[in-house]
Amino acid sequence: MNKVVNSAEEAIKGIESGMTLMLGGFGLCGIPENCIEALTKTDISGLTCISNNAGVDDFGLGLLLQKKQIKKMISSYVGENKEFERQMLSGELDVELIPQGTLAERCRATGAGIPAFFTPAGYGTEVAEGKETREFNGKMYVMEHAFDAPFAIVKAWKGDTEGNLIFKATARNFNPLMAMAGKITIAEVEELVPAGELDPNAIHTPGIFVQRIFQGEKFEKRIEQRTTRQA
Amino acid sequence: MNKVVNSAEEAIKGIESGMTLMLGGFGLCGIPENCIEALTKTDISGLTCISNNAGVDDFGLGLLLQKKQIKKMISSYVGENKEFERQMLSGELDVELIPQGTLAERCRATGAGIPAFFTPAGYGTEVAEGKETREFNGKMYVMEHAFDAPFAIVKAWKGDTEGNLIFKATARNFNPLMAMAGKITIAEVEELVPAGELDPNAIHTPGIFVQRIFQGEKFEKRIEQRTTRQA
Amino acid sequence: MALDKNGIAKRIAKELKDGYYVNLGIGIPTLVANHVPEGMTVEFQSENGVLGMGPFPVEGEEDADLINAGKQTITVKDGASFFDSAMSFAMIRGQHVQLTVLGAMEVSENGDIANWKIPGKMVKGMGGAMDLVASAENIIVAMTHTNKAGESKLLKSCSLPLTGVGCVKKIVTDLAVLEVSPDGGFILLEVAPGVTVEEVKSKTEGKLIVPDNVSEVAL
Amino acid sequence: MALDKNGIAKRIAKELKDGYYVNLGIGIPTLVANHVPEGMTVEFQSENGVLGMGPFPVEGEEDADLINAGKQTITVKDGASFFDSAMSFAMIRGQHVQLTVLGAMEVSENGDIANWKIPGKMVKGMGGAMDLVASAENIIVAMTHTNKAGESKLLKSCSLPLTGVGCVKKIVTDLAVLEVSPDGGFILLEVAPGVTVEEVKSKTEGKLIVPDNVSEVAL
Repeated sequence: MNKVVNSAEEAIKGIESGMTLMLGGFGLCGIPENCIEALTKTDISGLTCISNNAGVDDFGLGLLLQKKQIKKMISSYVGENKEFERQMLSGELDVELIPQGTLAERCRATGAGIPAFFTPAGYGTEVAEGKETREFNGKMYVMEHAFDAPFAIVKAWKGDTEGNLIFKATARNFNPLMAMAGKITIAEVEELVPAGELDPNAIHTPGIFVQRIFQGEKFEKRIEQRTTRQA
Repeated sequence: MNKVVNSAEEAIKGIESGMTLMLGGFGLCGIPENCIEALTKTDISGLTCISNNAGVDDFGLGLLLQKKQIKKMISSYVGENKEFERQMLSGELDVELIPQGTLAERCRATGAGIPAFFTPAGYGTEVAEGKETREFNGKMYVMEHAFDAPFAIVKAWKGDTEGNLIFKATARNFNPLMAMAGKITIAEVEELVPAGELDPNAIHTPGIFVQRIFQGEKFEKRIEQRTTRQA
Repeated sequence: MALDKNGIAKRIAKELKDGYYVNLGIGIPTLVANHVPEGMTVEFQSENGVLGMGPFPVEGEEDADLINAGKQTITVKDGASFFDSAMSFAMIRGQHVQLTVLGAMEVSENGDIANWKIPGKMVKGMGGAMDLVASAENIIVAMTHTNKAGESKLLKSCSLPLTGVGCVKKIVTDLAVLEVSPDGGFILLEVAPGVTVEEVKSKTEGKLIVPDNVSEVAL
Repeated sequence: MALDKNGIAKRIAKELKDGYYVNLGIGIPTLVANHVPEGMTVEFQSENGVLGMGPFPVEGEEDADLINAGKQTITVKDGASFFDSAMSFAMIRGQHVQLTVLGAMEVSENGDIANWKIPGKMVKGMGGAMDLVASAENIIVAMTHTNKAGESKLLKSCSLPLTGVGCVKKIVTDLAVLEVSPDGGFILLEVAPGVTVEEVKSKTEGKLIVPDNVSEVAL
């Protein structure tokens, strides 16, 4: 059983117009750059993307928005993105906003075989409209469901040929959760090593969750808000 | 803020008769030996212990059973333990059996502020009796709740003065979940190091979940089923 | 000649597919690991938190911190990983583990399974069995066809407290290989060498469906 | 003289306690980190997955893989840890983070908060705000007392879509420090230097409860 594919192009095989994709990353941190670029080179469209953010105009998911390949975004914060704003206001793009913790927990639940759970987030707000609410120990909670995503695309720092992944610093974010959730999970990594080189005790995502893996050709790793102090 | 305590005796301060404790470990693997021993030296009794197993006659929770300090066990498998069996059959000891995955998820839910979730485990069996059941996508699920435990006691391989923990191999098991769940979490570690010595990327339990930490005096780490092959 | 424990394990091993992640229960199921076909890669998961189990350690190399769910000392292969119990059962409930093999005391013709409790006897607990049977898409039961008293373990309905409902897909016994029909009933697929369809019929209390051709178990 | 942004942050810093784990929202709340009292250890959590944040990096040491929830480059202190988003919100929902400081557009006299959406304007999303306000036991709002049009932001009931209900415990504005009464109403605790109770009253639309002695904010 070989999980290693040769390129981003090969990794995204099977993704079709109209599908729902999960994409890891927080802002531009830890996003699967190579697979996103490969998707822009296809004529796949009508995608529903579950991703905490929507990239910026000329990077990340912004690139797919530019090419009008996305019909719906499911995110917690869509940030600064002119083309996104234009498409949303014109009604070309559908947007579903979800509290960030609920988004994370729903991704985990999807991968963990938990169809629904209760969270306090959004109770009493429009996020809870139409949803079941319930009191536990004197506090009100909203019932939230798992997602259903045929593909998840994640980005890791190191990976091995068994699909085991290690993320770096805050580039971890949603990646391990989405890796659990995809029926087919694609991992692009900065460094791909043979099985046995990674410490089994330090694996963030066990290989069982990853179906395809490759070393990305290049990683720009753009910084969104470069903030420094005086030395 | 100093989380470091000097001994198991100091670590278990505040634990009182009648309380509910969570104790990490699977079989005799990864159990908080030092705190268990310290508890045997107190006259604390009537404890409810949430622990996947119940130790053996002369080690682990078996030691507390010998001293009749436990009134109820909440476990998934109670194994081979004569004194346990005697107390249970005589009605001295109350036992609640929970599917192992449900036990793990309930521990996590406790720490994660999730009051309830749905799992397929136990549907149609006596485990689901009296519980809410529901269909999601054509499959039946049982609603399970979070626990409420004032104290959790876990055992880790390495820990630092901030309470960050790293577990070794399968001695991880329930420990990180129970660490999340305790209102006060006590961690006994094989090696206690200053903050900064552990790789922030390799922490299994972030220090926020640990209120008290100490280096255990000794770890016997008994093997329950020594199984070998011919060299 | 009825299959012995190793024969049952060997027959179940033929159900493995390259790349499968598999959870093996205690007892006969554990033996399946010894019969993985040449050239096939199968990863074994143990619900206490390990993926990529290798053989038992040689004497002197046992590690108290490295055990399987049967509490036996183990080793791991290259590419293994360790994780906590919630992650482990996420793999199981989320159907990332593709095959579960476990023993049973009783199986009913609609796929119910009982393997954790005998009323009146000391109950040790269900461990991870209820999670495994409620979650796996593909469950194979490995057991003897009859109990020590000679009574059938393949029943119309289970007499013992259930572990899970309608979940067993296939059963490999010392006498036969059977599939649970979606409409109820045990479909006889194969008989052990020297075992007759009549013998299986006589030892199966539940509805037995005998197709036109029933082949012999080939190991 | 009304408090400036740093004054508000400095006043909020007085609410910190040794050993607290704190989540600071974007804007004024971020400044609180600059005013941790001497000798006190406070750990800052950012919901994108880091505990133990340090100061911003010096130029040339920015790491694209190391940011806070505001997407700013950061550093970490000794004893820091990284984790995924589910773990991060487990800390928040599970009330392990002891204090949350965030901005608001409106707060109502029963502790409702609105800070994520203005109908008719581009909506960027709630990010982690709904999880934070629904979870934290201890929420302090840092904001100006009135909006740019001079209208009160402390209302009988919020006019904007809510972020959370009945969750705000304390409010520190440029003019005053107020507590939300469990029975409803803003209890005036302190006024900024040179600010009169009358001014606060005139700029508070919601019910203002003025105790006998209202002290002056001391920084």
